[in-house]
Amino acid sequence: GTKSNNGTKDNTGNGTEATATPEATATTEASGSDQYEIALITDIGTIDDKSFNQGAWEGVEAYAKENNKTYKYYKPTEKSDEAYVTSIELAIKGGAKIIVCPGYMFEVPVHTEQAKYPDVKFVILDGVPHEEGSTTADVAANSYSIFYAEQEAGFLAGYAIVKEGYTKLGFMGGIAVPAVIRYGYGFAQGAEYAAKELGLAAGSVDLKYTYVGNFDATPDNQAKAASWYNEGTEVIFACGGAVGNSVMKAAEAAGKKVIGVDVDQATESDTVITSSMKNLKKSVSDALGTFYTNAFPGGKSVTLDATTEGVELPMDTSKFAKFTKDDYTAIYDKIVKKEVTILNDTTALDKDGKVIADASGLPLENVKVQMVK
Amino acid sequence: MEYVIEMNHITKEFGNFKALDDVTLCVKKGEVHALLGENGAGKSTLMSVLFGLYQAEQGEIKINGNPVKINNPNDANNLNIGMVHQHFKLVHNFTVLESIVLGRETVNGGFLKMDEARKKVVELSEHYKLKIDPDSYISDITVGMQQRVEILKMLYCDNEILIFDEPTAVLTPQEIDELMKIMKNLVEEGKSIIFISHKLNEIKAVANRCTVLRKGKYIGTIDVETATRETMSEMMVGRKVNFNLEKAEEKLGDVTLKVEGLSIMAKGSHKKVVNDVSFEVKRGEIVCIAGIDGNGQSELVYGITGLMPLQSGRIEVNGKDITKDSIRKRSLAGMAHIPEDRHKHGLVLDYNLQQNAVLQTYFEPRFQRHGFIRFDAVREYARKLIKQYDIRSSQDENSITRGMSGGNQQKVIIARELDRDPDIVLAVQPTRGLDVGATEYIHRQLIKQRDNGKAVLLISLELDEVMDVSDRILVIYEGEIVADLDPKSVTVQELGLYMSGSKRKIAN
Amino acid sequence: MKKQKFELSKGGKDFLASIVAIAAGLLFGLIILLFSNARQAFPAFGMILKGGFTDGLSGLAQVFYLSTPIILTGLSVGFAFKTGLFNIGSSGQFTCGAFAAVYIGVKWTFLPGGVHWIVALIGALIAGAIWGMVPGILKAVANVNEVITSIMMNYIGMYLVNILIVKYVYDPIKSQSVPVAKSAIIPKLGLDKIFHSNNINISIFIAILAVIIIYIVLNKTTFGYELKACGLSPEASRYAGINAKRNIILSMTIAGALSGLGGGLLYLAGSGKYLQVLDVLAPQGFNGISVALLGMSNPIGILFAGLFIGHITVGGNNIQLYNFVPEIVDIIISTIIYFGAFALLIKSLFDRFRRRPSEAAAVKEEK
Amino acid sequence: MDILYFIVQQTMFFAIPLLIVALGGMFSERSGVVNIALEGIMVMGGFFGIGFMHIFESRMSGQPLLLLALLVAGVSGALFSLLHAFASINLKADQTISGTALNMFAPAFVVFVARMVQGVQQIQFKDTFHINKVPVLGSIPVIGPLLFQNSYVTTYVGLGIAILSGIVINKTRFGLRLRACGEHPQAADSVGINVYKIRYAGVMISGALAGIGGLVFIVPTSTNFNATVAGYGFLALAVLIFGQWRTNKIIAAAFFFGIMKTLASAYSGIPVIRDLPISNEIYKMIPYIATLVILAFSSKNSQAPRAEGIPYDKGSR
Ligand SMILES: Nc1ncnc2c1ncn2[C@@H]1O[C@H](COP(=O)(O)OP(=O)(O)OP(=O)(O)O)[C@@H](O)[C@H]1O
Ligand SMILES: Nc1ncnc2c1ncn2[C@@H]1O[C@H](COP(=O)(O)OP(=O)(O)OP(=O)(O)O)[C@@H](O)[C@H]1O
Ligand SMILES: [Mg+2]
Ligand SMILES: [Mg+2]
Repeated sequence: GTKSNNGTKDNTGNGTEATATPEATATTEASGSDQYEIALITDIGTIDDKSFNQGAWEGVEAYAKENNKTYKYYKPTEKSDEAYVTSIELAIKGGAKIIVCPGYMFEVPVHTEQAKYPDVKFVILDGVPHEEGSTTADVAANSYSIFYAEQEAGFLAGYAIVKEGYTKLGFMGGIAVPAVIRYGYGFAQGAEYAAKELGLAAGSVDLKYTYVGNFDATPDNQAKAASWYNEGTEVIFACGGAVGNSVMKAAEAAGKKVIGVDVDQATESDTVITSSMKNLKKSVSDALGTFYTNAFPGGKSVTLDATTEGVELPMDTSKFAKFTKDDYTAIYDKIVKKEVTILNDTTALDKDGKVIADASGLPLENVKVQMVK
Repeated sequence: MEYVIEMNHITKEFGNFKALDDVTLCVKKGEVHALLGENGAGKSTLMSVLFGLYQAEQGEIKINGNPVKINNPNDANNLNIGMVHQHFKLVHNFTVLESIVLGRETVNGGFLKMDEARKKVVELSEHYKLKIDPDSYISDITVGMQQRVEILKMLYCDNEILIFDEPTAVLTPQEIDELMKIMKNLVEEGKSIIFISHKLNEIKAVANRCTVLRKGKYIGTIDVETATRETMSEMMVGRKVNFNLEKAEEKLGDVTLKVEGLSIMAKGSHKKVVNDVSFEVKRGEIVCIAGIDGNGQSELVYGITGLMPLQSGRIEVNGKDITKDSIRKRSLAGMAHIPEDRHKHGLVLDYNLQQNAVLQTYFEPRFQRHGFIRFDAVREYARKLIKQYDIRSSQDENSITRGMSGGNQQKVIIARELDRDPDIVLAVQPTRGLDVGATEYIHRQLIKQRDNGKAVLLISLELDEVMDVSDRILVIYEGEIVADLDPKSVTVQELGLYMSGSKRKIAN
Repeated sequence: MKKQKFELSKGGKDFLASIVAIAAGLLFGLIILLFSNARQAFPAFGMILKGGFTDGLSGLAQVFYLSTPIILTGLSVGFAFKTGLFNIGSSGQFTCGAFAAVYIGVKWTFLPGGVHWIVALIGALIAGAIWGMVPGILKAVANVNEVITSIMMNYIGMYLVNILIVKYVYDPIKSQSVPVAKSAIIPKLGLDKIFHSNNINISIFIAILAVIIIYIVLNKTTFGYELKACGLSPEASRYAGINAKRNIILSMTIAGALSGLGGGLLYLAGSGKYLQVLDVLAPQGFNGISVALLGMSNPIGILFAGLFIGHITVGGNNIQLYNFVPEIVDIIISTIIYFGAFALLIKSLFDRFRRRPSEAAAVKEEK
Repeated sequence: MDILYFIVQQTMFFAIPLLIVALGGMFSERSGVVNIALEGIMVMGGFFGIGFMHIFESRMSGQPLLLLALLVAGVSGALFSLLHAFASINLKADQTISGTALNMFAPAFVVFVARMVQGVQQIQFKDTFHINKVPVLGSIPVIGPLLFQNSYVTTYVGLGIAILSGIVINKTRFGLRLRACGEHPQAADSVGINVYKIRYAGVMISGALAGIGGLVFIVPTSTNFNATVAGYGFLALAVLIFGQWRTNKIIAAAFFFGIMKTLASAYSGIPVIRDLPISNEIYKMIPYIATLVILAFSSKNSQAPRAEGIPYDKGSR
């Protein structure tokens, strides 16, 4: 398997949600011409990967269909700035007027292309254009950058699960990319917050915390999750694309619970108690809307959070017994009103004012983080 | 007709090369029918056609008077034809029993029923006095025993027509005698045998009639009893052959090869296959190590040439200790090696003739400059050898050696080794499987070497060769030198006794 | 080996067989295209054929960029093939080479501009060589099958590099390696201006140089003579006093160095490619097997095979304009490789057309 | 004790697919055909097996569905392997060629077809196969929790295949003939055995088992199939060589690997190992390093089939 070893990075794609794509092929018929106005460049994953790619693609699709626009996605040959640039140019050749670029890997390529093609609009998710080697944001008038407050989504999940009565938790990230880290930090802080509220003793909530090193469903990941469950872990926040499929598998065998990520994964497995969501779909669709209504917020970089309903738990499909909708609304409110501070990957600092190395550096009392390295 | 086999007007082509050209062979029931011919005459090919391994382009085969089509060995088997191949067809990690039943297994719902087979094999081996151990692995038994296995394979499926393709090439005199007896037994029981051999005395001893082939053509069939060796060999090669080797008196010089207390362990076991062997070879003499195959002679040579590690002992060439030297250094010290297995060791079969011609010398300044091969020099050198040693092949120096005939492959090796002007030549069965002409040629080369004041250590299983060529005979038995003899004062029978371990005599 | 007067040389027949295989593979690709979307099949097919020539010089730059690493891994696999070894460990060697290059590129900034990238590439070469040497040593000393050790070394290399990346050159914000210093980027010598692309630099010439060196080593030197002899007949080589063990080790080491160099060239290309901490074996190593097979293990053949695969990969990327998945290119390439298996058949058919008395031997050659 | 049970149960998920596929490889290689296409064949088997489940899970469920899917996977693997057989037996091609081609073809083909048929690359399946506890057997002390709890029927299928393979190779006529073809095809041919047929059989069995192995690999460890078996085909190849092409050693090698992999993933749950200051990545490396070390000390006498990789040509001697 030359290719099977090449296993794509973000290939999750738990199923049902992914029904998005049949229509994707339908675009061919929709367009007699070979011109597609809206383009999405996938990172090396696919448009059904349950992550940026899929969420963003759903947004593109939702908007385009509703407004009868032509749309299409392009897949780069590899993961490198130049390959992304090539794909962007291919998309422009294919008639793209606005290009959605999901992921921070697009920061440098979009920076290059926003200057080269001032007439084309760029929406970059989870990243901000900047020059190679620098970190100073340089959002041109034809670019719009969107971040998400994953830490808030993670916080909601952590809070809810401890409120629900669980105290033995696990966090299994895919790879320690910024978004995954933010989810994880938020999750720990949410658990802490709930434990405090419940007046639990210090160190009474266990949190096993790891990054498995891939975004794949593998026996290794399944075994790792199974071993956690076997040790007593009650619920694992599976935060890494297809890693979730392996965790769910282990949960099914052990009769334990899983928290989904990014999108609502309730239909994936009965073990999914809730999902820690960020609203990719809506944000992309909204961004496209601004373009067609000539209100493209070019030059801006925004972070979508609770205040803009950028994050949520799907309470309708969640299988909580104790944690109620009212509890949810109450905590959501507090987040919106900034009554709780949730540290993220750049704001969580140690005593020396440096960014903490991992979750064990978070200022927690009730939650005992056990880093599994 | 009373013929069990009639092969009429058989023509077989490989590509556009006619290996058999209108050949006829008729075998009577109950006879030993010899098939005689030089290397490459087409004997094996003819038998392969009869056995269904090859299909002839033309001609017909009749068995017991009925025309038959033999498309594969199964057909042959159904016609009760069995064959012992020139190169044994045995699986190294099968037991004797498994080897015998392969292809004719008795089964119960696909499962092997070995007990029944074992009974039959044991019976057969007792009946025909073919001693074997059914549970030994093929790789652990001697060549002689392997041959018995091959014969049992034929008998096991009640074959009536038995083909022996050069069965004696690998046997000791005693084993050959035994085989002759077995063949006579078989014939007495009404079986018919086709017997291929280059050795006229064997044919004289056992065959009733003899068919001669030359270069794929049928020459004639004669009655063995009335024919002389001379007529037979003349039919075979198409000219008169001189059987007597002329040898000048030896003129001994300094010791060239000195071996002291050499012991070698068998691979993967704790048995000494060579045990405390000491001897010397002087300039101007041909010393022959005689012995039954498997008594340590191969290992002894591997030890001397460096292909196998020594357990203890010391080796000197021209007074210089080479015990710890690499193979390359030994070769540079003046040692040449004509290996036992020309396909495995002697040649890189997929290299062409010129590449093989410099296998031992490619690194010498005359063939390379700063690590770059001097192709012109190599080509010229190969051409010189081809001319000097009369090596024949389809594309001369560009022939891939895999496609060359055995005799010519051997010539390449001999040319290469002797042309290096070595002080000591280790020649291991240099004429194995070669016809009289080629054999004679190689013997002359060895003697020439000796006459030029070089030393030759010859390892041979063939007593004729041992007696004719050597100046001194060392007999090896179970890894030890048990006798140091003068060929002029010892008989073949006596030699056989030493080789079988029933007699010992250390001269010095 | 030597050309005969009245017949095609072995190389010539190999070439012919390759052409037939390529044609068959492309035809199969066309059928797949027609099957999935007949309307756009032909323009898409044309685009695949046009490959790197679609976008003028920048397309060509893209071809060179994609080809360079797989030419080297192909050379690595092919070189080992010639010595009778199957280097399935090219992937791990590639990864180790890539890491060494990036490490030196990031850390050894004290090196002057013109030297830094060279040192980094040498580092890649050495790292790959070490990784190739291990299976070589195990094979020579302990008779361990190199296929299994190479597979093991692939995984060990991958995990080890993962550890090292995080330890030494990690950018935690982006979870990838930090960019190498400008001085470690392989010089473009103005090629980027000519080709209008950032992808291009002199690494394709380095790859060609490697091809030439390997070609000369294999065919013109006594060392190559020894290596090939070891590959064709280990026993006969031993008999001839060739140090087979040393050659096995050297061969694997050189093969590893080539793969390592491939890794270095890719990650120092300045294309914005970074090392990832991923439990996935580098695909370039496995693609090297394809390239080596397609090039029939001949260095020159490997060069063209690598360029060809680069060429149609670019074409495959472009057919996205026609709504086809780029995987079609993989299907085409694998079909071509498969039809490479028909080479013997094609060659003997060819021989049948031009039979001559002296050609019996030519048939034998193929046995 | 619990932790021991857990490790054994978990080991099965790693070891069984490796075992099945390596045994498949054994049949091919002992007939004389090297099969590096195991990875690609696994992908094909996984694809068709899971595809079958996906289509029929609305109509049936539980063990019958799984067993039928295994059958489908086996058949598709066997058919796919015919390509390899044809190239390496009839065309006498270098056996790495078609192996490499198949490895490359399978994932591309699977992605292509999946996308064409359902638009999505991943194929979803519902797991109705997990066995919490086998009735009766699961209650036996020690043995029960070790082997008959938290398992899949595939575990028993795999163990069955292992036993069967040993018997077929060593005790049947077919096995004897297969071994002869892998060691010395001329010898087999000379006693009327059709070497080509036997080699076809060997390759097809390897295809069937690799196909089954592909499915067995996916079912216990994921909820969908995404065109990859994560290099397990190559690991199976390593297990085959590690196991010296012999059934019992392959079983040992597969379980060795399975246990090492389990420890590498689950070490955090094992009290003694957990507290060692060794990082995750190092644990991941351990199975491979251990294999290397063991091989270095145990490979002096390789038992590879002698005619392995050499195309059989009736005319050659
Ligand atoms: N497989 C083959 N392909 C092509 N030519 C062959 C093949 N086998 C035999 N030949 C040719 O047929 C001729 C006869 O070969 P054969 O093996 O029958 O000789 P032979 O008489 O048995 O010789 P020897 O005494 O050495 O055994 C050879 O000279 C060779 O040219
Ligand atoms: N596959 C082949 N195709 C064409 N010619 C062949 C082939 N194999 C062998 N030959 C021819 O066979 C001839 C002799 O081969 P062969 O091995 O039968 O010789 P031999 O003297 O019988 O050797 P041996 O002592 O090994 O029996 C050579 O002249 C060669 O051209
Ligand atoms: Mg012969
Ligand atoms: Mg013969």
